[in-house]
Amino acid sequence: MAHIPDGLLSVPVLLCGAGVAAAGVGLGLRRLDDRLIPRAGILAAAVFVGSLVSIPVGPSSVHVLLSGLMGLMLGTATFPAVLVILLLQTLLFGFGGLTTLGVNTVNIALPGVLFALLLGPAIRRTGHAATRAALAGLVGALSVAGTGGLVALSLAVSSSDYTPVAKVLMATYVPLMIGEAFVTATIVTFLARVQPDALRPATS
Amino acid sequence: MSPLLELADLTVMRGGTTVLTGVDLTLSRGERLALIGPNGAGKTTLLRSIIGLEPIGGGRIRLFGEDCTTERAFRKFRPRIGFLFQDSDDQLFCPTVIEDVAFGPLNLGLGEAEAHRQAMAALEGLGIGHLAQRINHRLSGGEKRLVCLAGLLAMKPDVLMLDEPTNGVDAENGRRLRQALLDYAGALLLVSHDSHFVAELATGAMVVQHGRLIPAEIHDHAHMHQHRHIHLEHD
Amino acid sequence: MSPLLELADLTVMRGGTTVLTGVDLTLSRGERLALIGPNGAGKTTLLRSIIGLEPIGGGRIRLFGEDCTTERAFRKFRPRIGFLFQDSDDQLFCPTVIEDVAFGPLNLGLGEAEAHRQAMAALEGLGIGHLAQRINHRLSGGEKRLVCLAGLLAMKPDVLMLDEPTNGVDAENGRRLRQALLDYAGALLLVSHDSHFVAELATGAMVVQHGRLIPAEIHDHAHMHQHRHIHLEHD
Amino acid sequence: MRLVAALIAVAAISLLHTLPVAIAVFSLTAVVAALHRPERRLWRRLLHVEAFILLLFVTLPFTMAGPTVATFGPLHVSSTGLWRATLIALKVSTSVLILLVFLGGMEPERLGSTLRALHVPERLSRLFVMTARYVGLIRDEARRLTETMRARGFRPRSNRHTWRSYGHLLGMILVRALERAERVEEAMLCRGYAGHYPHSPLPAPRHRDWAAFALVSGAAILALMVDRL
Ligand SMILES: Nc1ncnc2c1ncn2[C@@H]1O[C@H](COP(=O)(O)OP(=O)(O)OP(=O)(O)O)[C@@H](O)[C@H]1O
Ligand SMILES: Nc1ncnc2c1ncn2[C@@H]1O[C@H](COP(=O)(O)OP(=O)(O)OP(=O)(O)O)[C@@H](O)[C@H]1O
Ligand SMILES: [Mg+2]
Ligand SMILES: [Mg+2]
Repeated sequence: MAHIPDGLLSVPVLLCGAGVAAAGVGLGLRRLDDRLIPRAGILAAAVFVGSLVSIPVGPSSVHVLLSGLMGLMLGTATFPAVLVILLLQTLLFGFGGLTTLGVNTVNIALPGVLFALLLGPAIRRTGHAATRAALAGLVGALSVAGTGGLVALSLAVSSSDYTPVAKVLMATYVPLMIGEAFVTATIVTFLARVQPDALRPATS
Repeated sequence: MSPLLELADLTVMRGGTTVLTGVDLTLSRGERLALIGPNGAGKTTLLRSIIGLEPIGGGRIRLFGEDCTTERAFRKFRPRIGFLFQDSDDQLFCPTVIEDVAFGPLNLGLGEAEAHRQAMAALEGLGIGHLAQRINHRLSGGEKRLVCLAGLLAMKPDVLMLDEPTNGVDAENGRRLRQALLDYAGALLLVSHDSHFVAELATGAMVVQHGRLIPAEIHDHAHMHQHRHIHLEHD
Repeated sequence: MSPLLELADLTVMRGGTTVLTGVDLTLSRGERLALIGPNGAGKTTLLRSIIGLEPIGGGRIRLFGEDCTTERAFRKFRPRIGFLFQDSDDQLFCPTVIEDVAFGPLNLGLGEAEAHRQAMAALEGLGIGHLAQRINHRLSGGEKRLVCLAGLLAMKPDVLMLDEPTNGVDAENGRRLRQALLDYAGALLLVSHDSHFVAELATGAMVVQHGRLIPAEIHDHAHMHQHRHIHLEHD
Repeated sequence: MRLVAALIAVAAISLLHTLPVAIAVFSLTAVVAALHRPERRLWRRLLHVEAFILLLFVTLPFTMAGPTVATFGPLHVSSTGLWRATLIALKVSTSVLILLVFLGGMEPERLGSTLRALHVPERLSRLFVMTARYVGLIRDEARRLTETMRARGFRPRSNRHTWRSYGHLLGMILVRALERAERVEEAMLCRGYAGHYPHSPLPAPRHRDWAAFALVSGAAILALMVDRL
């Protein structure tokens, strides 16, 4: 439920989201030179597909967001990549919305980019598999938590009536965090074994 | 003994359109049946529908003497049918060869150790025990093909369905593949564009064309042949 | 006239290790040279190194009579060398067929209309004009192969380098492919495991094996052949 | 074209404040949707979005201050809350329906030139085209990978073997995507790509498209005006 549909948020929040998203996308695009576009595009496609796989956690199942992983692999190019993914999801499935595109982009991309910036260097440097997995799991969990927080914030700022909803929403993010942490950890471990270069951001 | 596989008046669908109609087919232990026909005729789609991966539009599928209509019914029999996908990369998803080959036995409920033993046995049976620790996606095309097949054989299936097993495989690996299939005791359903491979291996053939499955015959005959051969200069 | 392609004492690398050493090879207009050899021998790697996609470990590459050592030098000649990748899906990166085939001519600086005309001509030359508006990833394997080739031919290259062009292609499409290549006037460098395709097409052959490139000869001879044929029952 | 019309309509709807107008707009859209593509899939997607709204319905009426219409023990259902929840539900559903009707039938593969026509930055539209091109392909690959898992007796449960297998699956999807990215870039280089993308022109909108565009945007703006009166 990271995608806020059209019709919920207030105009200032929408505009603010769009503004921040435009800044992020602009930053990402500036550092994404022409030769890196295929890589970013195909990775975005892969993440899009990955997020469609539903994974059982306890009695329910979750879809992973992979925003932390994108932050690790794409750096700031995560912003345009997330924007493109969201637009495709809207076109293909009617998830999310058009007016909320900006807000949703920020909510999903920003935490991923930030936590990857913070913990990425340590993940790349460590030679110890368990440490790497733990850190990667942390990036995944924190990114999802960040997204949950931002979604709740966007709702609460839009209208104080939404505040209780936002609180309930935060609770639903707990299983998501667990799933995301575990999956991000395994994927990073997999990449470190099979293709360590993949963990370096595409922006040069 | 009833046939392992029986299709009656099957209508095969792909992406919402009808690809084949009126398909009748039986396969019994020891048979090696080839399916041939042009690109896009529906060979792959037919194999996929047999194990319930494509919805069917009508007719009957019997596996091991039981009618299969629900996902649950197919699920029961899938581990007994080894299906080689047209593209090896669709089939290898674990990081290393041995993990991938052991995946099936683990799903059958075997313990780690026993699953690995069985996986090694399958690899060695195909003469590729030395690949066990390699990383899947850095294998060459032919090696990938053999690893996929080992993954199937490790589950000791009663039926093998192979979709273009010789694609990108060199002459030597092709020979090894053929020998492994000749040694295989179950029933074999084979899709291939390699007419020589088919001719040497198959006990029978069917042609998939214009939305139909047509029985074909394999004849032996000797004749004069204008032939070009490639020789190493230093042979 | 100097050869279009000339390799002298080349050392070919892949992923940091040496794959081939002492490679000598020349290719002139009108020649159709086949590279054969086992899986993993280094055929694909050799083709890639010729147009500067893999770093080389030593030796010389001359394209169109000019020594190439820098990315800039290779870049100048790449549009004149059509390279068919082993996997079609790596090569069809535009959404629709016509966009993909027109991509090369557009890069050559042709106008929109002229590029499209040239693309359509290439498609029709291979008998697949009807595919122009189709979406690439929904084509069948054989169709993809032909579309890739059309994308190369639309650039009117002086040299074609084809990596396993017949993979997954049926007999009929294979014939069309062969005819297109026989009609092609430039020089052809062909990698294939399909010995019959090679025998019918190539004017010369080299074997890649044990890290070396060894010249081979193609002989014509007639002989008695025990043959098995597949017949439709209702023929 | 359709994209812009949908955006205008959706933006107008998210500004609506009064219930009657929202009801009218929703009914109109629902009728159009039903006429347009009476597919089960469409309604299923709508249901998916309703989960969000359900959450609102469960909480809003109880937490908003206002005249009480019903009492469950300590909880009071306020009419303002109920009112708000209904309004939001209608707005959200209408937007989703509009998106599905307008954009549902679009093939993203064919959308690149539209984006360029809208003056989306060059690099962004290229990124979109690239992603759209490979989503279909990678989705098929991923589907076949999960099918092999099933064909080899895999059954998802909540255990380590399952999670590790899914981790491998997702990792493999990514690794293959990366490798593909590398070779695609090479393939582009081989065909004279020098960092500048050649374009094909957008087919000019037909009269019908213009008419539909005017109709939809007009209706949306009209609804907004009635709403504010
Ligand atoms: N993903 C898809 N969606 C819709 N139609 C498809 C899809 N894949 C294949 N088809 C169509 O289904 C038909 C049968 O395809 P199928 O892959 O079974 O052919 P095939 O006989 O295996 O061909 P090949 O020899 O090229 O492998 C073809 O007409 C093809 O265009
Ligand atoms: N991505 C890679 N990283 C490192 N080594 C690789 C990679 N891909 C291939 N190799 C190795 O390089 C060598 C040559 O591979 P290459 O693909 O050139 O073989 P090939 O002759 O084309 O084989 P095939 O007939 O299977 O296509 C092989 O030993 C292979 O294991
Ligand atoms: Mg097939
Ligand atoms: Mg090769």
